[in-house]
Amino acid sequence: MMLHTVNKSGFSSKLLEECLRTVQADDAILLIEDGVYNALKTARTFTDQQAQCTWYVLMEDAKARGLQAEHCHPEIQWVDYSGFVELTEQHASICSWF
Amino acid sequence: MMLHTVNKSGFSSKLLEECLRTVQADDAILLIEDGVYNALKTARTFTDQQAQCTWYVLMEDAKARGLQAEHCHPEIQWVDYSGFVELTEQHASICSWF
Amino acid sequence: MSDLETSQQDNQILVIFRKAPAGSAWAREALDLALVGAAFGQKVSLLFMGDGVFQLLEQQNPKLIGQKGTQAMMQALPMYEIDNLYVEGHSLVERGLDLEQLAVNCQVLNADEMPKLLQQHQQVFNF
Amino acid sequence: MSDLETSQQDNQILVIFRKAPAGSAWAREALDLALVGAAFGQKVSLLFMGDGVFQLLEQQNPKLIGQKGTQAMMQALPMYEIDNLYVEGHSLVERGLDLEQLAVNCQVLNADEMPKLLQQHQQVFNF
Amino acid sequence: MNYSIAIYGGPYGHQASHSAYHFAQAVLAKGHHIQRVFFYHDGVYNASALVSPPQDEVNLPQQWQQLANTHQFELTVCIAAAVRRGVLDANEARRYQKPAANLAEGYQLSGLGQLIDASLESDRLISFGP
Amino acid sequence: MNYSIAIYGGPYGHQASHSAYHFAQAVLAKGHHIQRVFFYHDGVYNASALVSPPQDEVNLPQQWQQLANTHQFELTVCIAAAVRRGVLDANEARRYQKPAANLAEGYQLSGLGQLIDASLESDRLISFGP
Repeated sequence: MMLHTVNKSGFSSKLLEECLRTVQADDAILLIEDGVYNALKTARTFTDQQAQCTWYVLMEDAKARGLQAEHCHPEIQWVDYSGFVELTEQHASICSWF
Repeated sequence: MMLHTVNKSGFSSKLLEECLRTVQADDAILLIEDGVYNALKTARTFTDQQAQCTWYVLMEDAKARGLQAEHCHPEIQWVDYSGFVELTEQHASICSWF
Repeated sequence: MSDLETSQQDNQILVIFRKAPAGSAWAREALDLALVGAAFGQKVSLLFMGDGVFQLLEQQNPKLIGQKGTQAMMQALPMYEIDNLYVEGHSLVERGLDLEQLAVNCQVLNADEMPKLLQQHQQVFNF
Repeated sequence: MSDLETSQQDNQILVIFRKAPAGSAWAREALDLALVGAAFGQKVSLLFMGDGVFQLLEQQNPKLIGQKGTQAMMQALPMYEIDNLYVEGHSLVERGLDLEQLAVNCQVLNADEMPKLLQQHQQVFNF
Repeated sequence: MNYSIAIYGGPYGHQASHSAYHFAQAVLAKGHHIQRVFFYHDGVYNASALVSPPQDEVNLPQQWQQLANTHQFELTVCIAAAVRRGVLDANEARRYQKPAANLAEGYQLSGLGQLIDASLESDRLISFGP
Repeated sequence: MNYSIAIYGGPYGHQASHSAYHFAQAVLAKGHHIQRVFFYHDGVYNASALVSPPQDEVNLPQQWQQLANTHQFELTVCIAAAVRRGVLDANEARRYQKPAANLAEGYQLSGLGQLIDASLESDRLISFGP
């Protein structure tokens, strides 16, 4: 059980694709910073891999950038920094993708 | 007539794709730094767009990274830093992609 | 595209915004450069493409992450006589963005118009 | 993959190299961390994936651009008892690289083995 | 739980150090302990005493100092990464015969081993990169 | 011809400033003139007098100084980008009440207008980014 944080937009970088090749079913992915753009419905990486693990997006980063929940994949859960800390409590190992 | 320099690998970044959407037929593209990996035959962006303009790769950067001419698209010309300067002499405007 | 065709002599500086707005200082520092260029009496145009189009989104709230954002500077552009704002249509479509979601009025450029825009400026700053 | 199955207890630190070697300081500083980890008595494994696989290419000549490169440090790995070197097969295939073009012996990992490798290390440093 | 945080991005160019700061605040708000914040790669620029943002922007080096002081955790800067990038304490300034030191108060230069140590001694180590 | 060069990447983390230096040497070798090298964004870190690389690595801030001195061109650092990142001359150190200055000899802090000016006055302006 591992928590992966991803901080780059999949529209300009292939970082999330690399991350997904290391993820297993009980892992969690948290989209932070410019990684929150991967939560958009138009970001295809999520759709391709959605069943694989649990996805989260950091609310502060998403709202700072003007992302609206209605434009994002509904399966991705929104968490704030407090929820971010809870995810790190629940996962013993954290892998940061940047 | 514009010279475009590109410094990121197309295997991890979409920078070169963005550059190509702004290029016209009499422009030149020079691959520098990690951009030299785009000269590899396995980098697909070149093949898709090869007729569009003239391509160069910076020799020092390519050799520093162990790239061999035999693994690169033969249509891409190798230039050293002196040739880089000549390209900037020939093109009044330079657009750096990074 | 009559704008693009006729204004060739006047356009001096093009600043391209390609990076997402809040993750780095690029958007702010590119905008600083545009404003200084205008203050120096240059005719400055802005082009948003790639993740730079996200800079145009409305309802951004950068205070949530301790940033000032670029919204105030963007609103000040007309005061600096920076009126030529362009956005690449391809980048909008790829990200599923409509013009109504943008906080700023921009002219949408199609594939043919993109190279023309670059060629007609004497200097391109590409961030 | 018997290595991956049996060594779960011993593997403490995994350092992932994902960035191309010469364009930035990442490769050098990631390698520094791996060596220090080993000097601290930790069992350290290295994984090369993405553009990080270019770090393994033979005939690199970083002096041409005024750099020291990582070749000498890579050769010193056995002295630090860093013997578990892995490379992602997908990244090699995507870049058209054969094992013969690599200067360093690495175990090639397939898609199933990648998540396993990460899970079996207590700490992952991902550069 | 006991957390350590690694920061690899500078104070102004990238969001990394800001995200780390927000995360640290949330960690402390939940009653956890922070053991060490470790600055590596371009993250060492966070430790400069000379960073001078405009008054309406945050001074991140200072905010880290205050948080570390209040909650008694270490701000450790990789010495090798720092001297290469021009972040020096008085000792290193002498060693390299430089006219000044610029390491901010509350930060200490130390070896990369302190990052390894953090990974071993803390319950959680999380990294923020550029 | 008359060249100016803009540098947006730091001296150690990225290749940008190294590439710019090699390019500058090649420009001069061809008999061209360099008017100004302008440091912006994280490029301002190149202007730190405190950068202390190991003896077998290049000291880029120093090499730029020597090249600029020999060939009489300007090393201009964006003042706004620099003070935010902690690169100060004596004046700015006083203004912000900082204990030290760290701008290397041969470099000068100035406004971003100097980059616009370079784009107007030079025959060629080329940028190197991270």
